[in-house]
Amino acid sequence: MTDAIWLVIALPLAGAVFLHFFGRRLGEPLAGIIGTLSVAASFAVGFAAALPFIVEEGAHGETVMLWEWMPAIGANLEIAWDSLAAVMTLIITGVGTLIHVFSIGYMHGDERFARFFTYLNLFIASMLTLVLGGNFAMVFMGWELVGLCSYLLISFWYTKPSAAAAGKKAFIVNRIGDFGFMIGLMLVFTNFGTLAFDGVFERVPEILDEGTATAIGLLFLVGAAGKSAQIPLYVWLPDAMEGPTPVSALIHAATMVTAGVYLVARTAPIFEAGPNAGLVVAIVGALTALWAASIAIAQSDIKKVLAYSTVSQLGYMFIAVGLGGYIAGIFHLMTHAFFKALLFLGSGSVIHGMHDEQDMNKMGGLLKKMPVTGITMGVATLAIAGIPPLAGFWSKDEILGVAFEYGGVGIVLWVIGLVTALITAFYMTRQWFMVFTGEPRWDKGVEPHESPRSMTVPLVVLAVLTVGAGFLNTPFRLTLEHFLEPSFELVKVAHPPEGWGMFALLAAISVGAGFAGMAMAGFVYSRPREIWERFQQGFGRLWEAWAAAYRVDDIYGATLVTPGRKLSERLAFTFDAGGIDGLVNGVGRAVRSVGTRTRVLQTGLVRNYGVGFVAGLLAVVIWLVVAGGGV
Amino acid sequence: MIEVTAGWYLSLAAVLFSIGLLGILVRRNALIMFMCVELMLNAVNLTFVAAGRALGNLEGQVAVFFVLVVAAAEVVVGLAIIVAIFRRRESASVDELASLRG
Amino acid sequence: MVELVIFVLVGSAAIGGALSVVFAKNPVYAAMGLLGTLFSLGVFYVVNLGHLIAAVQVIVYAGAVLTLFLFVIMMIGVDRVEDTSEPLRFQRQLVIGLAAIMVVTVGALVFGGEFAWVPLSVAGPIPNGTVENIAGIMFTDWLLPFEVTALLLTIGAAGAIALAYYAPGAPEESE
Amino acid sequence: MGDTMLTALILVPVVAAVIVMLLPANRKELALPVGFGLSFIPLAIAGYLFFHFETGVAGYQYTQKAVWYEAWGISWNLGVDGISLGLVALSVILVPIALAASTNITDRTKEFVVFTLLLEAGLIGSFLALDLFLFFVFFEAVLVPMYFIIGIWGSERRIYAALKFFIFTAFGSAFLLASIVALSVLHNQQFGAPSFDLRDLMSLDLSLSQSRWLFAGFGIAFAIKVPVFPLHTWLPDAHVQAPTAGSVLLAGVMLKLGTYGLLRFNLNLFPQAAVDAVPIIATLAVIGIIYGAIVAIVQPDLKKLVAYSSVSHLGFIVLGTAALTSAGFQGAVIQNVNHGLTTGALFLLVGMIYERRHTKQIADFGGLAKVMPIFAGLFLFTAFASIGLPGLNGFVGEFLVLIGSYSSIPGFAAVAAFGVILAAIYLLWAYERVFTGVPDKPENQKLVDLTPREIGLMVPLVVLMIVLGLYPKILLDRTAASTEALLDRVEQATTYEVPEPGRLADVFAGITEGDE
Repeated sequence: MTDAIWLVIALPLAGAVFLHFFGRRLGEPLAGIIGTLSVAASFAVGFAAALPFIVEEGAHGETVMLWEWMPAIGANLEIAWDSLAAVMTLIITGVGTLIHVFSIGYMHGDERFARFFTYLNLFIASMLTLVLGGNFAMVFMGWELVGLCSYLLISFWYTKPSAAAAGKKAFIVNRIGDFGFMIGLMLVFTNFGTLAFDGVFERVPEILDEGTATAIGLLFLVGAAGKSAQIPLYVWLPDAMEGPTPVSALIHAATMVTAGVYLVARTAPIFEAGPNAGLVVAIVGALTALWAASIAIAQSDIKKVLAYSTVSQLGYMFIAVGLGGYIAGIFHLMTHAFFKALLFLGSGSVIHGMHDEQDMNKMGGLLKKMPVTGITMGVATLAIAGIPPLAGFWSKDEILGVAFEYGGVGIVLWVIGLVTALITAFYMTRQWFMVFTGEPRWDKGVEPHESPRSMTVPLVVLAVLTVGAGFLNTPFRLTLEHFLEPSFELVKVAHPPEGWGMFALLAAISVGAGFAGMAMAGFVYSRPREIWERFQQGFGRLWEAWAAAYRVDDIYGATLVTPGRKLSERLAFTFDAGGIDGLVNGVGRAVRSVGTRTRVLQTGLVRNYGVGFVAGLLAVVIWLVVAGGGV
Repeated sequence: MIEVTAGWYLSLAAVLFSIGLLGILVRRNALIMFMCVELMLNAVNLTFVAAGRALGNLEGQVAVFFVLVVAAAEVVVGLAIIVAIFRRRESASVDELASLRG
Repeated sequence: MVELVIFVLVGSAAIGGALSVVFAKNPVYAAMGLLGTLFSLGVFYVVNLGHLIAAVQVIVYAGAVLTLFLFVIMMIGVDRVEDTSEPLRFQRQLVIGLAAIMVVTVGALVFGGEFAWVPLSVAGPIPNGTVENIAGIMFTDWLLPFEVTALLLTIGAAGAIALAYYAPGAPEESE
Repeated sequence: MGDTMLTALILVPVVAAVIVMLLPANRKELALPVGFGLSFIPLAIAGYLFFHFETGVAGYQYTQKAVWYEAWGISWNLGVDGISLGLVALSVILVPIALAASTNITDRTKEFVVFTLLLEAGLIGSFLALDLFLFFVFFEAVLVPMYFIIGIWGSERRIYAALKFFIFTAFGSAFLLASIVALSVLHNQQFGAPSFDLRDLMSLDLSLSQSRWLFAGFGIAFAIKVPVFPLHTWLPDAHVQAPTAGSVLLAGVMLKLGTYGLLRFNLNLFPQAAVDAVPIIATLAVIGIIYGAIVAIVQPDLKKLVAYSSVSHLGFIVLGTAALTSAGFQGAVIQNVNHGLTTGALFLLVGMIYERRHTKQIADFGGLAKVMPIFAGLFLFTAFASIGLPGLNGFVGEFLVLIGSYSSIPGFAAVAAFGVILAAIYLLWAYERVFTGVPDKPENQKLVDLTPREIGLMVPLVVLMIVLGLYPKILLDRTAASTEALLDRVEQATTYEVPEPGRLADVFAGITEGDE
């Protein structure tokens, strides 16, 4: 099955190409069904190809070469199929299939229905290119292509200026990260002479000194921070919520944004050689987790809450992979994919049912109207809050355990993680209560209704996964760990502290934090609106700062965008047009003015010229006679 | 006994040439200027013949032959131009032909 | 001795003719002066054994070229006596200055003995420019230039016709 | 057959031009179709050449040499290798497209077609000439048709633009000619006979100062053509004023004369001077990359924006040339072709919208994606190819250049990589302003989408962008041997050593060989 692994990418790509040319003719819902089937088929192929890793513990991956691309730098189109790639593939295609199904219902009636599935399929193909690439160039290709799809999908409703601007912002901010990634790649090539994974990772210890490895790691971090929305490049993700909600679920929660985590895990040997880079990754992750969580507290847009929550959860994963807990990071990546996709799809269902209303202040009491959505979202809220035995508990706990075990700075990170867990539990519970309980605060004419079957079924499936996925990797049975181990045999993977006692203690603390957050939110937001509004006002300016996301966008605008544009204008209109071109035209003018002065000599009269001619002639003759020593 | 050397002929040619040259500068009539040019050409021919004799070969005379032919061609075209200009300007004065004034 | 006499007499005639070309008010006189000079040179050619070119000089210049000149003079009008005033500023002064320098220069060359280095007939027998001798060289070593001058003459004739052909209604200027 | 192929490739467009010229004057509507049809003959010849080109061979192929003027050692000396092959292919592909894009030219159509075909002959000749004198003749011959194409069929300020273009280039040519003649004279001194043959001149023994001065002479001419900052100001003017076909050929092929000349002549003839000049060239290239991109951001005119983006993109090619590494050279060569395709396509697209709206000002548009979805899609596709999206052609060249130059000139490469961000900014911002939002201007609401002809123009370019993006092997296989040979030449003639992998370039880490 490994030989046919290219099908995993080819199927969704073929779906995209097919839908691009024939989608409009197929119409609704056939285009959506074809798009879904191509991803589902890709999932099936991926699953079949992953079987060897499941059956035979410790099975090694292999690299399948497709064709030469840029042989001069060791970059060919090749697929590295190992257990890490398999996990990612299954997450992407699995969650992708569910979201495709959901989209058939959600995008119902959109005039560009087929185009939406074209882009979604293209995205799946790109994301798979990213995780399956057998060399850095191919990963970079996937990296950029998912950026493109993200751009296309965020600005899918391009007639809305804010959507178009958000798409552009996402792409450009990502590009800033890519700049770092690219320089990292240059360093890799300069040191190894190739970009192929095969030629790099095994030779890391013999070739890289610690300084270079740290440099490469930090540059990769820049790239990862762009793609995974970490400080300081996270600003694009909240804006990306302008896209249709399934896009937010698929790209901006479950898959694309985790590419940074995947990158760090994939390049683990380099981070191992430069551990300080890893530590920086973890610190960035922790700061982002706390920072974004605090912003999420005060958001009133249902999707913005989830967006900042995603940023925060990605920070968690960064903590894990930064400290060497690659498997913990990937584990959280997986569980997060399930429950965050569920949350986004649930919010999509709410928005759909509320006629495109996104303001939570105008919701309330929806549980009765939308029971499936409400219950499944409730499950996801519990999961993200880290309540056992749901998936979020196991993965989050493992990350906190890794941080605790690291010691030193790790303890600080662990505390930050705990605080974040508490805040997360708070704002997620707040969201659930604001949306689903209390008095209805709907606008006039809005009649909430439960979404169609095509939307609720994926919710239920995801809810089941949210409940069950955690058991893939519990301290009792480390299935995922053993599955992934062959992919990380070059490095030493960090683990939570050994022993049941420590496990129980740490789990108790984190669960306590989760419960505390939920209790606080539940206490406030289960009561009438006036009470929680007074509660919010109690925070004063702090709440305003959170609600305004610390005005980071304005700060970037004032310090980077506006001066940048000024510089550009200065260069274009003053320096280039006036300076350089002015210099050129100045030379032209100088020549012309010399000409104007000397033109009086040109009388146009033959005899005047003749005088000059004869004078010259005589001068030559005299010179010949005098200096030439005779004729 | 004064012998006539090639230098004599060359001197004569120089004088004729100079006269032609000055004529071009002082006369305004295109026809006369043309005649002055012919004068200069002939002065040169004389030097060819004299030099050819002094050097003892015929090439000088052959050169004269070619100069004659070219001069003839030049006169033909030049006179045609003068006639054409005269038709348009009713004058043969070169001073009126100043279109090239800068 | 004979040559000296011829040189003085004919040379004076040549210079006189040349001066009359420059100073004659009537173009016809100028043409006549030119004719005198041309004939004088023809004599010098004979003295220097250029028989063929002497003949050609008389036939082509006196016969063809001067006739053409006279023809054009007649066409333009003999009666137009040229205005001898000089309209160009400084022109006459400049020319006089140049003429003075020229006189000095030529004088220095002539009387300074600069031309004396070339004695006549030192290089053996004086080449005899008979038709036979000239043709011998002309149609062997100089064949290509000869043919090219033929082409030049043809082009010149065609050009003259093109220039002189004047169609009254034709557009005078085109792009 | 083999050895006259290249001559045929040059002469066929000339003959085609004569045929078009001889068409009856009252049937001027025939000129464009006939010229278009005839321009397929060079395409076919070049196609045969391309696919029968022997890969893995470094030397010139299909060579032909006939004495032209023996006393001066000038000959009709043609040959093609991996460096020129792609450019020849690019020329023959873009000319039919440029002609087919010119249906809006109704005034003096015949002359336009004739000039375009002559331009093609000149361009191909420049790329094929192995005799420096012959190269110069073609290099100059190209100016004339382009001068007229801009000057006659351009927009309002066409005369200014054409003159500026001409004077700039002619200024550089003066240095080029002087240097070429100097080389020939030196050859005469050293070998007793003048020669203009590139391969003869490569064996000259030049003193350092000689080679530096001559390098500068060649360099100025090519730098103006590229154009390298700060000699670039003719380019935006020329592009903005030129008709679509002119812009396509100017940006697509003509600018490549500069980058091609640097690779072919400056490196081969003056390796030591080239190695010494790397910091200067790389600095100018990087300034060009960043500066061109920054200036492009705020351009109000779509065509000017694309023109400045050319300044930026060509900076990458120059940087790859200055890198003096295998990947850098390959990147430069392939980027030559890529830039021709993408920028050519962008100019075509701008031309299409200009035909409809008679304006190129970005502010006059808005929301076009709604009324012209196909156009918007093609524009976005091309923009992403130009931005350097992996999977499309622009990436391959840019990436090879950046990766390749980092090992020898890391600082420059790192700064140049910043240009990649700027490219996204200026193109996507322009796209946002032109295409997204609601079409609120009444003139824009009535626009019609692309016609089948216009789509047909874009199809070959789009296909090539994808093919070269995913399967650049088709080109890289053919260039690899030639670029390796060029690198060997530089290495053997100088003290320069291509940096080995694993040993960082000296500038960056200060690691010397002794440490290993």
